[in-house]
Amino acid sequence: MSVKSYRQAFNEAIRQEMERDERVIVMGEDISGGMGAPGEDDAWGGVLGVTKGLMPQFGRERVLDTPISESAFIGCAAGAAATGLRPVAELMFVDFMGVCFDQIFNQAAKFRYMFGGKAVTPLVIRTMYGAGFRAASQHSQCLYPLFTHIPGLKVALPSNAYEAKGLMTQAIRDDDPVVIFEHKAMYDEEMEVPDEAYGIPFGEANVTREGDDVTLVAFGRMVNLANEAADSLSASGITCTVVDPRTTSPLDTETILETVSETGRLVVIDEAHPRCNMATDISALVSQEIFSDLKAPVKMVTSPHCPVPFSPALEDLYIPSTAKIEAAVREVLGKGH
Amino acid sequence: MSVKSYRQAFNEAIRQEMERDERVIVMGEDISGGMGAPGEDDAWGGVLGVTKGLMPQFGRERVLDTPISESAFIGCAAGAAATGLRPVAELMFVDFMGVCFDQIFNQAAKFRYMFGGKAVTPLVIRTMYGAGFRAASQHSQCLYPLFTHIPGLKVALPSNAYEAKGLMTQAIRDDDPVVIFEHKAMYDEEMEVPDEAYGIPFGEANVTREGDDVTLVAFGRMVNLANEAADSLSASGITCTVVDPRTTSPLDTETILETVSETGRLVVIDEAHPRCNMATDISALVSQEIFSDLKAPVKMVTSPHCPVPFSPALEDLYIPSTAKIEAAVREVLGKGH
Amino acid sequence: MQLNRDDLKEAYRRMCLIREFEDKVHDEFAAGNIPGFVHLYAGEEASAVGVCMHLEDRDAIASTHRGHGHCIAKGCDAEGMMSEIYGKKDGLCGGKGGSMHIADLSKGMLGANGIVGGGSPLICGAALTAKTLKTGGVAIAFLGDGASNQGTTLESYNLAKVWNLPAIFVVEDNGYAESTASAWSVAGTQTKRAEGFGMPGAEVDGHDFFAVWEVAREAIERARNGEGPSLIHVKLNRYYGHFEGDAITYKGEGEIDKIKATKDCLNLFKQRVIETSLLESDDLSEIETSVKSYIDQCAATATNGSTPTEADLMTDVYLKY
Amino acid sequence: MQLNRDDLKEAYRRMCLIREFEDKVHDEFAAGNIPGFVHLYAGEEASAVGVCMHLEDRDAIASTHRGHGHCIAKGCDAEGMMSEIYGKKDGLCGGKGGSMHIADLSKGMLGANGIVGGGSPLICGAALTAKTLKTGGVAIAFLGDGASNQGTTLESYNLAKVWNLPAIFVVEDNGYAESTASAWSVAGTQTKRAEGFGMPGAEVDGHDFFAVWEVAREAIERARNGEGPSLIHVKLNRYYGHFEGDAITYKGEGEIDKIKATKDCLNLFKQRVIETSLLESDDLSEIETSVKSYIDQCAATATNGSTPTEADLMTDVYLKY
Ligand SMILES: Cc1ncc(C[n+]2csc(CCOP(=O)(O)OP(=O)(O)O)c2C)c(N)n1
Ligand SMILES: Cc1ncc(C[n+]2csc(CCOP(=O)(O)OP(=O)(O)O)c2C)c(N)n1
Ligand SMILES: [Mg+2]
Ligand SMILES: [Mg+2]
Repeated sequence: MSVKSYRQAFNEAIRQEMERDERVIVMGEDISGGMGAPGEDDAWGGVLGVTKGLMPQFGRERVLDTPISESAFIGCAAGAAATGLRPVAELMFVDFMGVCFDQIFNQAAKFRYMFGGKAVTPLVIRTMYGAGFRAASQHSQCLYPLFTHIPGLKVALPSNAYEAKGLMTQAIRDDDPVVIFEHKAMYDEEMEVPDEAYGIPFGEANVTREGDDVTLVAFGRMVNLANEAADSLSASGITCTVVDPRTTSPLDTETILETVSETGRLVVIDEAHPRCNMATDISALVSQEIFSDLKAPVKMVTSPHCPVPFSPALEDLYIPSTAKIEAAVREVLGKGH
Repeated sequence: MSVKSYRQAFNEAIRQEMERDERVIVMGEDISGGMGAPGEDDAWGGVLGVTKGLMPQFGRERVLDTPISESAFIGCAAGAAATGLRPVAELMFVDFMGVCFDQIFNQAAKFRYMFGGKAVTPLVIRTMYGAGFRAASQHSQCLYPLFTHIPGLKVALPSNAYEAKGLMTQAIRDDDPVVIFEHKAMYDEEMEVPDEAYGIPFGEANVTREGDDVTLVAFGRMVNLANEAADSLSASGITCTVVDPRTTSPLDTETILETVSETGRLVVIDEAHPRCNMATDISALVSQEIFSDLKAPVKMVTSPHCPVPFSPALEDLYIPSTAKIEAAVREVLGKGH
Repeated sequence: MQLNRDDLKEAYRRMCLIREFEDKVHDEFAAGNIPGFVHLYAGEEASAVGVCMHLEDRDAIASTHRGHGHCIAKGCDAEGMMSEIYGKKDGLCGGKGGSMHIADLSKGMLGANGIVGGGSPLICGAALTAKTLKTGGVAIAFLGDGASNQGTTLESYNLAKVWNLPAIFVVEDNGYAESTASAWSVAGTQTKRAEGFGMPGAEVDGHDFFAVWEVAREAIERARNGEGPSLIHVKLNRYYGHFEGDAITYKGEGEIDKIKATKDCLNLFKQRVIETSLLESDDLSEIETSVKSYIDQCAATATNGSTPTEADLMTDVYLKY
Repeated sequence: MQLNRDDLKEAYRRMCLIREFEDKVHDEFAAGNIPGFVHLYAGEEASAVGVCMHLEDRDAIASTHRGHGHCIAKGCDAEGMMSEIYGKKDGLCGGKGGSMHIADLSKGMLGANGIVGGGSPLICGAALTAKTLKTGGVAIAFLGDGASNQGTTLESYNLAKVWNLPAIFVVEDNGYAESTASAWSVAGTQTKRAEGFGMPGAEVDGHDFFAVWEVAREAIERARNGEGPSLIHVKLNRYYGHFEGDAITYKGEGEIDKIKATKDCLNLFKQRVIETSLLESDDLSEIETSVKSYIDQCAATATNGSTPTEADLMTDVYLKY
């Protein structure tokens, strides 16, 4: 056990899996950095330093910088996965999915089904998502609902450093294609994380708080905000169950339904755009499956239906906040709260 | 008024708008066909013949065949739209979005917001979607939930020939980027359609049946199945309101909420994959906004969470059917139905 | 490296098998026995076989929407393929893939592909596996003239060269992408594009099995020796339309008949091996007869095969979910 | 066509404006006054200005994540740009776009672009508009060496040539894409790639305003005359890192200083016009002084500008919804 940042947790998970299994390779733009340049080797370790140190340890044969051509190298990773390697490819920002989505959703995700169960594609795609970085419309999106929509993909959203290490390890060990979303605003957040390798099973939610009044289901960085909101509400005597599903696909519907049945109230917090997102997905699940257990309407806290604005003043209004979560909780609890 | 197929309705809408406005141009792969070839001109008129006859009438300057390079030509259409033309570009099958989505969702959709309201991008993207053609996993998807998720895009799903002409006309006249989804299994379906040009406003749902017991909200080709199910249920004395939202973005939430409030019951029918789709979107909307008016759980009828299978035996099981819709209606009505 | 008698018989057998397979599928589609989008390869046999004769199971290929020929050339089971095209449970992909998605990874056949340009990135991956695991294998993307304009293809050229992968891009240029002539849609030339990315590029007559075989030999040798990727521009023709049902009005009058009469790759092969006494006429007719009856058997098996059922719908989405 | 005194002064003014603008943004970013990802153009001025001196408002350009220089060269308002970079309501994009998305369509500036390779398809569109509406305009995509490997770029070369569009692709090759050397990442050469797509391609020293200006003149003339697209490979260097905050450890020791000392494009311009008596030293220092004080004013305006408010969050998503 030692204090590690979210960044270090990812790094350590990849490093340990690379040590364990020679077939694990890593690739991406500037994933090591300084390729062909006269200066320092491993100059970047990824644009925000997540993969720093892997190239010096494992060499250029297993840590591959790429030209800027996401279709070619993400597709390459898919092809390599289908033929015996276990690639961990970085799509630097998930916003760049638009130039390479085909290789993810029509190729890697569908191999197994299209080929009648004969393909095994242990591909991991690491990608950064989320707002708060003043990075504007094309570098701040969430987009995990688009990946969750696609059968054949698994989607993980680690909400802190412990989750980061466990879910990354699991992703690399998993034999299906996994897309793992790293929130760019969390890389420096630290906590105690085990030093030894461990996987966190997919499809098993983490209940971070237990309470009586309302269930909060939140994703990725929003889990932290939900926890904060829950802590703050407890001062007013309102207790919340907070559920971090960890993976949106597979989804631990059981835990969600169970906890919502207990509290009878649900607030879903999703940083993604509001239409066809995880908030609607969870709301729909609950209102179809345990309608009669609900004591109040489901409430969704999401970003609004607009691109992510650049101006800090606007971006702060854009992102769901603990204040908005608290207000939503009070609303589902009805008058008097 | 004359009998027109769904195919002809699209063709006529484009033709009439091209006659009305010189800035309207059309582009896509084999959209006219026979480019550079020794045989017949206008050999195809699009892979399923929707744009046949436009090139002979308007010439090669306004009806442009393209190389197979969706990023280049869809992006080109976006750039042309932002600089004064009104392009109608064909993304042959929506399944191909993965090679060009960036130009749609990061470029065209975001110009206006990113540029502070100074861009006008009257782009129309026509695309084919849907199962039933035995075209397998990469030529049968729906994927409109992915487009609906994106702020800045409008999304239309015409459910018959009348809707096809009106929504296509509207799409071409609209000043925002519109993606219009044509169901490939409906091109030969015919009905009476006005000969003169008309637009159907976006965001105004069409209520195709009115009933007392349950509201069916359905999209695209599923509207037909919902209507059939409603007709068949009426024999058992069950009457349904059927709502065709016509556009998923903007969405006529008012009509949906009103009709569901009246019947107190909702079945949503969506051909898309089940996660983060329009069925979850509508379910969530209703359970958040008019929870107390609901007399029963919302029920979603969708495709299952798997790629579209090739085998006709499996594909028929895959697509939502009237039988499944009827079963869902009986379920939300509870015992005795 | 030389082709011995057995090799030549095997090459002819594979080419005949493709031709008969495609003719059969054409007839069966016309008779309404086969559903979906079906793209046939007849006429192009010398390309797939000329290349794949050099390959072993450790070598990989990726194909296109027009995959039957590549599958057969790479050793996929034709009976399983036919059943697949019929949508049957015994199909190579359990009926889930169909004509556009036939694959057999155990044979190094990474799949037909419904996405034009989809295969080249995957082939970079197979080449990377070969390089990383030092299998000595090579990986080959077949792609059409139309696909040569797709960004995924062009990016792959660069990646393959930058990483010095044992990858080969075989551009099968039949002159058309759907109804669009490659003379119009392809700016520049395929070989100059290869040069643009620092790769050797060669143009070859795809009707001539021996020419294809020789050019492929060089490229594959280069790749196996760690000398990186190459491009081969194969010029050829095809007998059926873009897909089954295509009226082919965009082609010139008599275009197909003329090719059939003068440049049919099976006939050219036959003439060559008989003229040079490499094989006898009897060898060839024996192959033709056995292939014909085998294909009849494939169609019978496919016709009589059982269809998948509801229990099959949701399997094979994930290994574990 | 020749550059007269006024043209030369205007060119120098624009180059100085870019340099001062970037230096100011660099300082302000370091001081913590500017948020986000900021990519500076200082050192590359001769490229943007050498090309854009030929352009009018009817002509369009598309830029990259590194857009300030192109914006200024194309005539965007520097004060509005600075306010935009500060996220202010008076910014050119109301504070919604920021550094990576500055645009002014009224000036034919189609936007900086956060997506590498995003601009080239758009430029095909602007060129198509010019061609269709017969405006006589041309459209120019600026792109980096890194972007030259992106499929969107390569597809655009082909589309522009096949449609014979008045489009020009200016590859600004500073030797690096982020930390990755173009000598490694770009297989082949830029000009051979142009040839591969049947386009004229020219290489030019991007430190030399006059060389860029001349090569651009030819390409633009060709495009205006309906003779189709071209590619220009501009070799140049840059003074700041990939983005602000980059420690630039991947560059060689003294690499930047050496360029600054020997090949700075402003110095080279100055030397040339003074040596050849095209302008006097006073003309130049007058420009320098006025630009400096103007940029100070831009920063002051930006600093004091008002921030957008909640009322602005949901506007400009659609014209009508
Ligand atoms: C990305 C993508 N765009 C378009 C299509 C539709 N399509 C299927 S085959 C084809 C033509 C391909 O031409 P070519 O590559 O020359 O192969 P050929 O059919 O001639 O063998 C097209 C446009 C597709 N399947 N995928
Ligand atoms: C599609 C996409 N991939 C990756 C990135 C991340 N990225 C931003 S700038 C850059 C390097 C671009 O290099 P180059 O084109 O040479 O331009 P330069 O920065 O040198 O001006 C990268 C990889 C991006 N923004 N978009
Ligand atoms: Mg072809
Ligand atoms: Mg660069």
